Amino acid sequence: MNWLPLFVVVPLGMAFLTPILSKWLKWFPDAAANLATGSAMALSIVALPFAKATTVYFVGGWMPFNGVPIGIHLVLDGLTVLMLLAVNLVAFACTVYSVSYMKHYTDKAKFVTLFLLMVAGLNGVVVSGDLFNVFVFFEITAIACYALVAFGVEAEELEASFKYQVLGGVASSLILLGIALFYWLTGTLNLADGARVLAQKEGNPAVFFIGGLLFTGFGLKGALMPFHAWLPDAHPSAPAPVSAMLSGVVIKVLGVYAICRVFFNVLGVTPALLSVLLVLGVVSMTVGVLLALAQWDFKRLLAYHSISQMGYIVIGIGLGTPLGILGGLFHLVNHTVFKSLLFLNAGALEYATGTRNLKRLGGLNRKMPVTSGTSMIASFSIAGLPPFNGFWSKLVIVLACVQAGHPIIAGWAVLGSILTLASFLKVQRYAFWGELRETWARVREAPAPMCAAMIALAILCLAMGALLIPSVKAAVLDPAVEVLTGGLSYASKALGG
Amino acid sequence: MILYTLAIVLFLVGLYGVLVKRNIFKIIIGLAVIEYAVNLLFALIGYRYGGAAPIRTQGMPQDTLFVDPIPQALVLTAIVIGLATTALIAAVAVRIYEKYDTYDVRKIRKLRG
Amino acid sequence: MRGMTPIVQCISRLMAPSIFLLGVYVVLHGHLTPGGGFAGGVLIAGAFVLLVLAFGSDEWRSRALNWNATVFESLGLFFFWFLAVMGLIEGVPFFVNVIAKANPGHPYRLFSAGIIPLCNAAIGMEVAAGLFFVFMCLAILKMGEKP
Amino acid sequence: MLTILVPLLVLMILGAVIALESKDLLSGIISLGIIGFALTIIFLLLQAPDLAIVQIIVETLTLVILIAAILKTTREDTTETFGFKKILLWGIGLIAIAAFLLVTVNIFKHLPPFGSPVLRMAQPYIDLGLPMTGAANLVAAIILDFRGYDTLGEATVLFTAVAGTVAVLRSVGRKRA
Repeated sequence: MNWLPLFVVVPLGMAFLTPILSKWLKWFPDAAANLATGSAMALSIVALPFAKATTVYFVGGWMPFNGVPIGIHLVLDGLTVLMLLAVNLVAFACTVYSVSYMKHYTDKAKFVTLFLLMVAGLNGVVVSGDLFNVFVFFEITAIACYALVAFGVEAEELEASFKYQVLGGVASSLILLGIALFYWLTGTLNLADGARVLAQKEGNPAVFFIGGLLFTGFGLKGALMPFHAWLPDAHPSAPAPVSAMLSGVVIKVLGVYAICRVFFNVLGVTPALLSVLLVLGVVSMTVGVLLALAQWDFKRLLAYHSISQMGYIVIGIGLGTPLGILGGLFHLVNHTVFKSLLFLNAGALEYATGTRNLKRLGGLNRKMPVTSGTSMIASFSIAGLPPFNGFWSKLVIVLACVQAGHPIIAGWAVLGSILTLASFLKVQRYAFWGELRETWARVREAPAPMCAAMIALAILCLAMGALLIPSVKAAVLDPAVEVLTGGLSYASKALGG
Repeated sequence: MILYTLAIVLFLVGLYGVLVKRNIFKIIIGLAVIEYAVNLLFALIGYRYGGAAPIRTQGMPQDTLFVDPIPQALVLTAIVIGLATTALIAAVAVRIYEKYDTYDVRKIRKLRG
Repeated sequence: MRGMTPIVQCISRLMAPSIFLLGVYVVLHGHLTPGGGFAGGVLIAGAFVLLVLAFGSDEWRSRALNWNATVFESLGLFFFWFLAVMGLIEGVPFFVNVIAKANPGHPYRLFSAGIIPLCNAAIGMEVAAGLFFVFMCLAILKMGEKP
Repeated sequence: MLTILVPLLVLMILGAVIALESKDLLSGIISLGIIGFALTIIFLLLQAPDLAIVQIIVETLTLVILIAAILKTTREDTTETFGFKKILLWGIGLIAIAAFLLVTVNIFKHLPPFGSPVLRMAQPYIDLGLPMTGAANLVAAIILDFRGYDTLGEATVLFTAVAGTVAVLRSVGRKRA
């Protein structure tokens, strides 16, 4: 298990070298980016067999002293492995894609540096078992995102970045305040040890207060419905690979994953929390899709759909039943893949035509067959048509809703899915079908690296329904579900091992 | 108790600034105030009556009473993170001013929806 | 960027080296006295900022300074990263203080505590160069054409 | 202890209010300096010399950066107006602050009192910090040895912010096709 820190260390090292070496070696930024994310992806596949047990890595070799952890622990369990897979898969696709795509921007070396720092931050958040360490890596991710959103330095992008920074800054402060109170109450920062201490302090109102602060902070970072104001501006403004990371991964790691880890495994789940999650999920799902219907900017439309799909994930997790959590996590991974793919499609359209206004596009399926075909697959996935992956996860969520005694929510989720389909039929109709306009007569298909990234993700969209095959499910999804349903037993697992 | 309360008041004043002010630089000042307040609260948590600063010097008895060093280490990190975020947001604010010629967020509204 | 009056320049010429030295002292004694890489690094950056404010800097020189700052920043952080990874290369966990384990040194002396002073030095370099870089970028920024 | 800390905290709150309400952005930033330097003194009183050193230096540099930004742009705040709306906002703000305080004060009763922290994780550091790491400064021992990974992250945050600032300050972002 000596390789667990490599998830963070490899991207960081490459990021530190890029600013210097890129001065002489023009190929270095691309090579560094692909090498770092590629090896991180390989490592996360290597980590798959470790999903069933909880492995703890003691940074600095500081073993617990009299049973109290004194160093920082890295923890690898089912949920971690699932998130690592999702993060590094999309990150690798995005770096391959950005080899060509970022030629439209200046100063690729800085882009690569920031992108790798973002990936390192995400991996750091996922593998960490220490609350303050999580906060530090949150900040790395967030600051890299702020800068990447404004990477094009146009007026709109700067404005979106500013909005994002203000809300993100408030969120960070709330989280830090929560951590301060957590330390104040428990005297420890280790998540597992904290859970053990908190178990003796049941009913202390301070725990609810800490929970409220952390929930608000994570919710702001993850753009759950009442806190979503920054997302529809920030996600479309970034360069396409960054939008794909932001919508596909960042909001899930900083929002859903953090909430799951802290509430399910440390602070303890209460029925009140679950019903809050359910309500937020339903509201996000409905409002997101309704707002998306009215959009004509392709990436902005996708950003609203991110809010809506986050609603599905939160509904699944908020049900609290094993089936619901399974659906939520499955949909999380699926959404990571198809939403990233859609953003990459939007980027390819923008790369080829220079616009992402759907009204100005049209008939591009003959000119850009790869982009058109992959975006069709992704659209059907997000709308939940069989046999694509989105169908299976939505099916599980709907079944879980019925099973848990919420048939109205189940019906509502199906309705939301139909509206999503309508919205994406609009995209297909205006962007790819219909008459080819005179303006686009000389448009060409996107370069090979971009096509390769899109095709790989599209194949995943088709193949990921296979995650429900019992033997595959037992290896990948079930360990992650067990981490959440196991609740506070996380403490004994992460300290006993 | 009163110290913690005052630190929270400082936090809320900063939050008020972020939520209510319409000038970009005032919002940045509000964020800075929030950071100060959280750092202050964190440092207050680590204080111990009669404790010495957590630095050993030669000849100090082993059982000297020290204040809690962990919050200090964490606040140190938080201060540097605060500096980093402030520098980045100030740079973005300057660029926004360059593009729009104003700090008034009501006039900076290209993005709607 | 223009410089300031000769009085300011004269004082800064006297002050900057002492601030720089104080910064180096704070960095190197971080494991014994209050301070450390961050505080000392910001002090060193302050010394350079003072010089630039007093004497000004033309565009050509600013560009050279910025390149140097990038190199120092990245190298400093890379060195810190290397100190952290050194444990992995030796087969012990990440971030183990390998030097202190092999050769503990005498407490309260400058050469003690293994990698801690080295980490402080690396951080000091990174922080000094990075913050100076940020300042320079803000200072030499030319406000462009307004819409 | 309390007799010094409470006036300093009140001074900080006043400084914050002035910084947020002044019509001149430069004086707003200088009032922000009041808070930062008062915080330095508080850190010293709380037996945290490390924090005091970092805070005073970081504060100075923050002010330099913010003032450089202000001098590049404008120091006038055109959004400040005085009138009924302002009084209304202040009223709502004060009520919200009072309500939130009522909650937090109740919460604080359930947390350890001032001056006696829970030394669960910290006691081993205090007892064994010097023999285990060799650093006499326990804070240095924590940030660079026990929790060195955090500090790597922290240095990376600074690196990220510098890279981001430089990226944002580029004059041209997109290549014109």
